[in-house]
Amino acid sequence: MIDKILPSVEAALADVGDGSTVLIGGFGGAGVPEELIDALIAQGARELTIVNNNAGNAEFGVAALLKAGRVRKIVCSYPRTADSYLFEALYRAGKVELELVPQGTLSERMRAAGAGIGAFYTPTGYGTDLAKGKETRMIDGRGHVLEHPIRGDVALVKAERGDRWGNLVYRKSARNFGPTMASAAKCTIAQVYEIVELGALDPECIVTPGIFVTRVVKVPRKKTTAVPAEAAA
Amino acid sequence: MIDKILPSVEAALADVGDGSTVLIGGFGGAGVPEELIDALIAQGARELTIVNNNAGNAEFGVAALLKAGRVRKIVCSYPRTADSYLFEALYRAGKVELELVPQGTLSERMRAAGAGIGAFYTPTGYGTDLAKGKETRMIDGRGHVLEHPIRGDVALVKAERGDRWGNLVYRKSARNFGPTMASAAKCTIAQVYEIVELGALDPECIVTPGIFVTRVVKVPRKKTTAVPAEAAA
Amino acid sequence: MSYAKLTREQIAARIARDIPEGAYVNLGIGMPTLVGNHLPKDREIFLHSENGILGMGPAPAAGLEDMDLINAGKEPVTLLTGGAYFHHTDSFAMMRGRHLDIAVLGAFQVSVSGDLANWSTGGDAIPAVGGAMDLAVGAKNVWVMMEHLTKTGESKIVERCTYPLTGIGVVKRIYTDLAVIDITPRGLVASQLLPGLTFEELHRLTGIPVLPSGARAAA
Amino acid sequence: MSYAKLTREQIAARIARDIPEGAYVNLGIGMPTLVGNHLPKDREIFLHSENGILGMGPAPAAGLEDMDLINAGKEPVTLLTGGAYFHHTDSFAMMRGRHLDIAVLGAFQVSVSGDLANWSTGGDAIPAVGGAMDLAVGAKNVWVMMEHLTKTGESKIVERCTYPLTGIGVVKRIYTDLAVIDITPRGLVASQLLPGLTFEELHRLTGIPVLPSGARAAA
Repeated sequence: MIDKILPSVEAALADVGDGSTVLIGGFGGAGVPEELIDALIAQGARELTIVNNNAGNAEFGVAALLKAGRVRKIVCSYPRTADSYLFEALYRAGKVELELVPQGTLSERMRAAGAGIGAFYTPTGYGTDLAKGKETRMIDGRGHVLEHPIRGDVALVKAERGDRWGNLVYRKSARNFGPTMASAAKCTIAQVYEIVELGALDPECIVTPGIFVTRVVKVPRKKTTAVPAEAAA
Repeated sequence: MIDKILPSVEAALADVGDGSTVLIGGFGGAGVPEELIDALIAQGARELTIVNNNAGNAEFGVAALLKAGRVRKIVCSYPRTADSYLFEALYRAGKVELELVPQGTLSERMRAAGAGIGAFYTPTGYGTDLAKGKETRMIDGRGHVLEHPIRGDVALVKAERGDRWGNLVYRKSARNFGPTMASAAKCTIAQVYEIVELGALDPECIVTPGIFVTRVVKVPRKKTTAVPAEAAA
Repeated sequence: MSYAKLTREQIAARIARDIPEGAYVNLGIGMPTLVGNHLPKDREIFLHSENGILGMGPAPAAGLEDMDLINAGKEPVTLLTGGAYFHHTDSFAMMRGRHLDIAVLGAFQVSVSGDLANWSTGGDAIPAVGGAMDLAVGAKNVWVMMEHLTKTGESKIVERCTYPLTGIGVVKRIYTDLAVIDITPRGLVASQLLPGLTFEELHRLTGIPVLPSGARAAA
Repeated sequence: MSYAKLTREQIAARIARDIPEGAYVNLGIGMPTLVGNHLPKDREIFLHSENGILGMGPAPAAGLEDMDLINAGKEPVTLLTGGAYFHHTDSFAMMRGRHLDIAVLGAFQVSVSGDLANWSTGGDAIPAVGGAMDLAVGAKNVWVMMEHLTKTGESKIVERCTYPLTGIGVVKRIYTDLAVIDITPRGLVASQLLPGLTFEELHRLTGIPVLPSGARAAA
């Protein structure tokens, strides 16, 4: 019998190695796998490359990883928020590297990793500073930039419900990067609020089929923390 | 008030022009928009390029379009089935052009059209006859073929249920090419068995959001015709 | 002659009036999100949010916020009856794939040829782009909403952007606190000037020739 | 010495025995679909079908066929409890993206270096490829199921494929009616030879050196 459910976030993250690339879901306060991030901090892996839409707010989540000195590089679209002071200080001190990627390209590069696409041409960013040094090509009279996959060693995603085969469904806009990141990593770990019996998820409505999920761990439900509206983008 | 529902398949197809590229959903007997195809034949548009997984079985569907002499070119992955004699005769007589595309590349090229990707590198087909004349590139030591989008002027898809905003859900493996084709055409026409009130489709489970759908038309429910098992692939 | 500049809400109301029924629209983040408050109640307009929402509704009543349902600016929103959720990659496919009719974006500068600079003022600030570049190249019509002049009185409509670009030749129309300006092959074309504001004055403030709407190009 | 070649069902049973619990597997079309009938009941194995099914179950009872639920060969199937549906592009993303552990495919020819020819015999036939090329490059392990010899007695395992290729260097293992043959850097390695079939005879029939499993390469 296949059972991907692990008893704790600690058990789920036990084998994350130094130097790993970790894809972390979430956009604003929605879909952030907070318990998995906390467990990653406790677990101790160092020299991580973190792929996330942002670079951490205040002192929790990705910011706490930064504060703990575990992050070598951040790949994200929007590192500057009202309370991204931890990232800003480390970046200015040259202690963390930044790869800035347009948000859609960030998501599409992970999708390419999951879908076995070697590289793709996108019009996004053509002629801008973010395309500097990248190969370009005119296609149908329009400038395009060549972009390559972003693969994760580990993906940490937050879903609403999961089953022992790893099937997942999400809740509202908390879905965001989860399904794509799940497809793009060697080891995908999902935290869920509910573990349900096989068959309880409608096969027409499963968003992430279990093939993309390595481990599922249940965390206690809590009210999602609001991020200040000024922490925009 | 936005109402994408049209009263008949005839009304839905009235403006299909000669020389159009028409994406037609379906795989085997599942997801074939039979009523829309029949209406396209009645409508009379000529010199069509048809994009479909197959090239028609027996004398219905795409085969009937072929028989009526409306097809200039077929783009598909599997034109040879047990009863694809109409296509075979026309192809051998030089009366219809064939572009053979690996099935995943066929789907991905339409996805690229819908997603605004200018071109992509895929390992599929590298080193084979189907990559002849195509640009190739080694990426991470692996051969890749450069593939370009397939855009439709019109897409004909079969869904199970739809609403007046064009939101669609499908049934089981009848989903197949529908969602991708819907995203890849200028005008997407969906036939459904049921039209439901706005809000009746669960927003977590809508497969094709209305933004990809131009027109919805209800057709009478009928038992899906079985295709002989020998008509494989 | 004197004139009162439009408030942000007034600019937003102008933009809202110009959005036709059935349009698929993204309102970016910041100032353009005000447009949502002014959409005519008798038109069905589909708001898209980059984080996976189509058919986004207004802010919820106080106490009914759901932090799993937020907009691109991370503020709580609602879903209209008939709306749908999807994942980020599908959401940006909608954007990049030219399925949105209109994107309304803020800007630091817009050039006469429609170049957009709205993501970085260069210099020492931490760079951050979000979905700006995807919207800039993706929407069928990119409209900019901004004040006409900087705080120090310089025109934000320029011959050539000096700030880092977001996209090249992408902007079709600019709504400012002074006028509505279309970017056309024959140059800037202005309409809806504030009462009391002359074309001459608008030209002077902009520093670039501005044609009246409906005027013909010189032979 | 005499030996009875394995039937197709016997080959299928061998393959089924080698599929570990938890594997994600695609059985292609035609002969390899027989493997599905032999999967051990005490192992959970996930069958994928290119047309958007994961967790595919066996054929339905007569009279319960649902033509909206078919496999890649267009035959009616069922869905296991816990299975899922998705669209074609997502399905082929699973294939191309190396998420399948095993694909079992038929073949006209396989070369010593793992080249696969299974989609066209060339000549005058209408060409048709389906999902063969996607599976060939996508699955982590491509296993071929075929008769060892053609009807005219020629080996289908060859130095170089003469039929059009499906993929280059993709096949890891071949299950034939005579033996199981692994494609390794040191050449073909055979095991599970039919009782009564010697390595010498297998070598003679194949026309290419075949090493016994566990044998060492010459210095």
